[in-house]
Amino acid sequence: MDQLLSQLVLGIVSGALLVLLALGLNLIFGLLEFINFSHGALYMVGAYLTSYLAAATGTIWLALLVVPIAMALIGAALERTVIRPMYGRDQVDALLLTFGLTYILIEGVRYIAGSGGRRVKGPELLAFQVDLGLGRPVPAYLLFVVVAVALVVGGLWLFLQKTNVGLIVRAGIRDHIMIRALGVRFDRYRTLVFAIGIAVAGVAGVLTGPITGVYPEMGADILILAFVVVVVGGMGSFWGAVVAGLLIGVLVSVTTLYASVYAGIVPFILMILVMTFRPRGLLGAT
Amino acid sequence: MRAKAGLLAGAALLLAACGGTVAGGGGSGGGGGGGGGEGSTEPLKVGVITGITGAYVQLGEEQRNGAELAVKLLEEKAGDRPIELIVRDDQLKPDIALREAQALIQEEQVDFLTGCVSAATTLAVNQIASQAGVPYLGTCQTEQLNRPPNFNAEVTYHLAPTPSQGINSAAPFICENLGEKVFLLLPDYAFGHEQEAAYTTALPEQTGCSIVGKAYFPLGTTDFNPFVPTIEGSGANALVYGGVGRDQVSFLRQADQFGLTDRIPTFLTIEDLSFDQELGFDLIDGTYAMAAFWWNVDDENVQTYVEAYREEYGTPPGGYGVYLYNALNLIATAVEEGSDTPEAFREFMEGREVSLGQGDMTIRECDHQALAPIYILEGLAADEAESRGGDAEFGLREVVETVPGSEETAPTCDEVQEEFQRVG
Amino acid sequence: MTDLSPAGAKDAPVTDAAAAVTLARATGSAPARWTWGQIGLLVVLAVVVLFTVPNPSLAIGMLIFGLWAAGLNLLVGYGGLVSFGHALPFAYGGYAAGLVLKNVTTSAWVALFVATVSMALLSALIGAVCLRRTEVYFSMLTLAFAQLGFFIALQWNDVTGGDDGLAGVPVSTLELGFTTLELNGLRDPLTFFLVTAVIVLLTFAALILFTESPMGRVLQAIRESEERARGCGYNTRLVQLVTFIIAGAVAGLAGGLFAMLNNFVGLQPYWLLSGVVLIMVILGGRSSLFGPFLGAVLYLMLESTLSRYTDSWQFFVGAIFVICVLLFPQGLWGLLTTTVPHLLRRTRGAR
Amino acid sequence: MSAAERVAGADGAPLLELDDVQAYYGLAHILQGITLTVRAGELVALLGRNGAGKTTTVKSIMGLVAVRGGRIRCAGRDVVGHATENIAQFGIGYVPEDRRMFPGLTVRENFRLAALGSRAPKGEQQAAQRRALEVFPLLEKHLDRDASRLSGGQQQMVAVGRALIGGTKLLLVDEVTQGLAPNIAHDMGRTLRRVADEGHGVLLVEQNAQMALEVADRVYVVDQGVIVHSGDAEQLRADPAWMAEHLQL
Repeated sequence: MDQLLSQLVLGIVSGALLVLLALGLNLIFGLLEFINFSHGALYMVGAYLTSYLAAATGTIWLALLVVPIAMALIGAALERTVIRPMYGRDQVDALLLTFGLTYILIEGVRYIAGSGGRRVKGPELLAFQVDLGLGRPVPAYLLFVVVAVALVVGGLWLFLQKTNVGLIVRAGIRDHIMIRALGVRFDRYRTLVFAIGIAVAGVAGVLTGPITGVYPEMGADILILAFVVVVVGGMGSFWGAVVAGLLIGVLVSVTTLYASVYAGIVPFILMILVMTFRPRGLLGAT
Repeated sequence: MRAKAGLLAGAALLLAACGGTVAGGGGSGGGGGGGGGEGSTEPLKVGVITGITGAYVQLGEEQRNGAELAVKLLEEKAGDRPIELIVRDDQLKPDIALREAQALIQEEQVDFLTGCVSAATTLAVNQIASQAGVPYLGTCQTEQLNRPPNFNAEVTYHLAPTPSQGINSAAPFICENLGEKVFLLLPDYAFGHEQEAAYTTALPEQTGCSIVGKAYFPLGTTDFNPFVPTIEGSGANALVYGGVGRDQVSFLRQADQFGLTDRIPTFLTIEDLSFDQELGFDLIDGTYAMAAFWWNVDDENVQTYVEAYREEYGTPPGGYGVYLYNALNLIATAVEEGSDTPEAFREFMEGREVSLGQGDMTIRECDHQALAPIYILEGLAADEAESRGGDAEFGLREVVETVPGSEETAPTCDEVQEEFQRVG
Repeated sequence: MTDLSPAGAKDAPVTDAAAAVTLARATGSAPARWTWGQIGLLVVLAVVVLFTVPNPSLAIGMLIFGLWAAGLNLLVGYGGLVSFGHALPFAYGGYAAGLVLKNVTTSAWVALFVATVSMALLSALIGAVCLRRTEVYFSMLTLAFAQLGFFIALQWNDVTGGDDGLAGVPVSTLELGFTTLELNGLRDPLTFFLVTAVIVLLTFAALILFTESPMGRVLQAIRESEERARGCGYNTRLVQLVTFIIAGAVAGLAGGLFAMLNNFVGLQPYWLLSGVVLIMVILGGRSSLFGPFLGAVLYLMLESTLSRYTDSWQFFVGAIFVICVLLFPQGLWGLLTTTVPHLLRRTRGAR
Repeated sequence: MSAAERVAGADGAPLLELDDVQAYYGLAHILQGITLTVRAGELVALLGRNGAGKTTTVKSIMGLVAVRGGRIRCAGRDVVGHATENIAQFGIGYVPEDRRMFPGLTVRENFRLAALGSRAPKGEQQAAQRRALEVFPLLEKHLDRDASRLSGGQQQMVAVGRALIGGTKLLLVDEVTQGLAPNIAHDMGRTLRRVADEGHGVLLVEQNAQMALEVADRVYVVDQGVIVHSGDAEQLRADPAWMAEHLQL
């Protein structure tokens, strides 16, 4: 029982990082209407920026502030240059484009930083363990990750719910033609949303560094999982992505305990089941 | 529009420039090996296929370095024949490895093939080599290459140790020095399954030693946190970790956050300097590993290689380049001695005892397996590195035990024969 | 998500599916007269590949990958169904053919027949599940099945060889009545190439026949507007399922050929492989069946050529993708169909 | 300044002029020459069979369909080639045929969006929202409900109210009575009449010819993408033979 509980906690940690990636993907898909295959690579770029900043300053605190901003700028620049021409074209074109971007980013980073990974030291402040009463202590940094993700998720939600920009974004996800017909200059919100999505991926990159280190291919596997989270939670559903991310994190974690071999395939089986019985996802709008 | 037309024409030209051989009959499969006989000055072509992109890039790059270094030290000559090295990227994908092996044989007419960092690609290359009759010197740790149905005595050689060879050498150390209740955490692919088979045989053979639990992690796992409770809950007092590369870095980092490696001594089936460097002293400190090569080993021939490598590339070599260094040296020596046909090369190799980059090594006759020493390494803290005879930057580990390569640690030739007969 | 900008269902006076196809053609796809000409183009391409590509197995691979991609384009370009899991039928075909050759008979006919037909049956099952959803959901379901297939291939060691791959597939033989050919891609690449070319051409012709058949036309109408096609009384789900089966069978056939070429079936991440074949389709152009062949040839050439000169070859591949998609929205095929007629006109004008 | 003066163009020129507009879907030539005008304070009905080109006409004004020939002028400005959002800011309010309510957004949020789209200063935004509520006082008590879950009639009110917010001079109303009970449809018709009387120009696309004729000043009939008839609504109401011929009543 102890073991199951610790496994749940650890599942939430892995799930939390998935949630960040899935939320960005989801927002971008909602407003820009294509699947951003370069999301994982941009997350990797964020993690690399972190590794350099952390090496220079000795801590990731500054990176937590700077990297999301830098990533937002990179995102905005990409949207303005190469992604904008994809609007109104087949989704498949955007797929090829973002696939190409992924190659460029991964190889570019590899060229600059080398093939080997880089270390990111976790903050000294959190280099201790917390006893949650589960029998085994949990590293404080992992709990910090959960809290940080919760803050980002909460902040994003408030932004979407309470601000004018958030209102426009929510409406644009539902119907971007009507929102134009109301006179809203939709293009600039697309730029903004892409920037926000990439910034959130950047946050995930910052937080991941001290857990796994950073390396050029780090975005590839987690990206596929993040897609699964988006679909299982429901395309366009904010809380769907959150719930599905945590669910998949926990599910993988618990499967690891009982049948580790199946841990990799469980998310996909879950997705097939959800698609069969709840086609719009767990919390997707009908 | 003109630009588009130009592009089209350019593409056509590019195609034409390549010069085809399907129709031209250039592909005289099996053409390799023939060379020119004694006294020939035709270039000796050696094809290296390794993963220069993909998950184990560092290992692939190191292999290329090892091969290039060997050629340089040989002054690009094997006897009178200039050595021409042709390196190809297999992306760690077997079908690419196949294609590149075919290309090397058909287009480049190579005399020898070598290189590999993953078992799947080595088998693919071996198959092409086998069909074409070109000698292939495998350089990655797998049990499969020189076993049926893959082993072809005419062409197949294995210069890296098999996992069971290393594990048999390390088992006594694990049980005596680390703990008697062992947990196995292994990758869920062939390399991991081979390790499991070897550990489940070798560990219980030690008195008092047992395996109290095992878990497999899927390919590409970077989140090891969920495994920690399982390991701790098993009551193990020693942990064997079988992953390599990226997995290993992630695992040790996360295990360290939990303090797992402090509480349970951890033994790594495979280490490599490139990953060690990324881990750094603090994560390596207190872990153990085994290796077929360690740069700090006190052996004249090893140090010749290490010094040349450091001079050329600025860092000491990791564990994977040495196989290529050895392979090129063996090939060059054989050719120099006139053993440049596959048959003569086989005769040259079987039972050969040499001392190269790994120190003393024997290529035994029955399965063409190289038998070289296995080292047990202890991870050091930064302040220990120099004081224990290492190097402030690269002295991440120290040899605490050397198990010489011998017939006993690998499956014996009798066992191998049995297996060959069983399969037919 | 809500896209009402194309043909609003109410106002467009389009009354039947065939008209929708004419409409689709007009919106930037290939002119009709290229339809059968594509076979001629494929013959030309095969000859060019035969005489120019230096590596025989690469040349043969181009034909095989081209066929695989052309089959996928039936789904993507003609049906508007973007599969993220098309590596599955290819790999399955490889395993099926490999196992037959290894354990049953070395007859290429039998191996390819088993690979194609059993994959068609399997596709019927997978398609029945995946096609219950559309758009991204369809894509993700195909991805899930591919991952499932990968998992099974990895775990079912005894049969598939796990991640070591299925090794030791014997050289196959092709009985032709008057003679029996040995299909050894390494020793006799020319025979293998010619046999592959014939099989690929025949299959390609069959694919064109399908796209020109009433069912193929309905398929394209469904892409334009499923609602309208259904309104016209077509069983849209059935048409899509048949297409899914055909695409699967073609991939199975290609996979079988690939296994025969390599005498080996390797395991590699399916989602990556699925991405590669999808890229071949997009690069080549979705509006024809020949386009994907161009895409396959270009992709494989880039991969094998660039990787010899630089370790960062994937960087340049990525850059080429980005440039292609920005400059040539219709893919290489679009480039061809706009450039060639233009050039012809100009030469004629010059005279 | 009267309400009518406030919205109308200063020189009394037509608010909306379509001159020989041609539009296509792919190859299908949907609009083959539409010519019509709408003045301030005028309610003009565009009638026609299903598939005649009514909705396409409205969409081409809004820039949602590519116009390949002819001219569209709004308050003296050429709108062809402008992006939809710019056209909206010229003072055109658009009520699309299926209401398009943004699922999950409240009535208040729908109004707020419209105000944001107009880019008016904050104070004026508030006033504009109040005016929408003056037109449809019923919506007051539904302000915080999900607009997409209101009844059809209420959704239409939101759609029209939303289109009126933010300096709107011209209202394009597409199939507003579709799916509504007859009495609610007539209420909506009367409301639109009132909106026109206040000085807005209204272009009403309708299948419900009876309702349209009751409230409209003038009528255009479109068939196969061409205006086949136009005339004064009052005269046509008195001409049952015409109604039978053109509207299949």
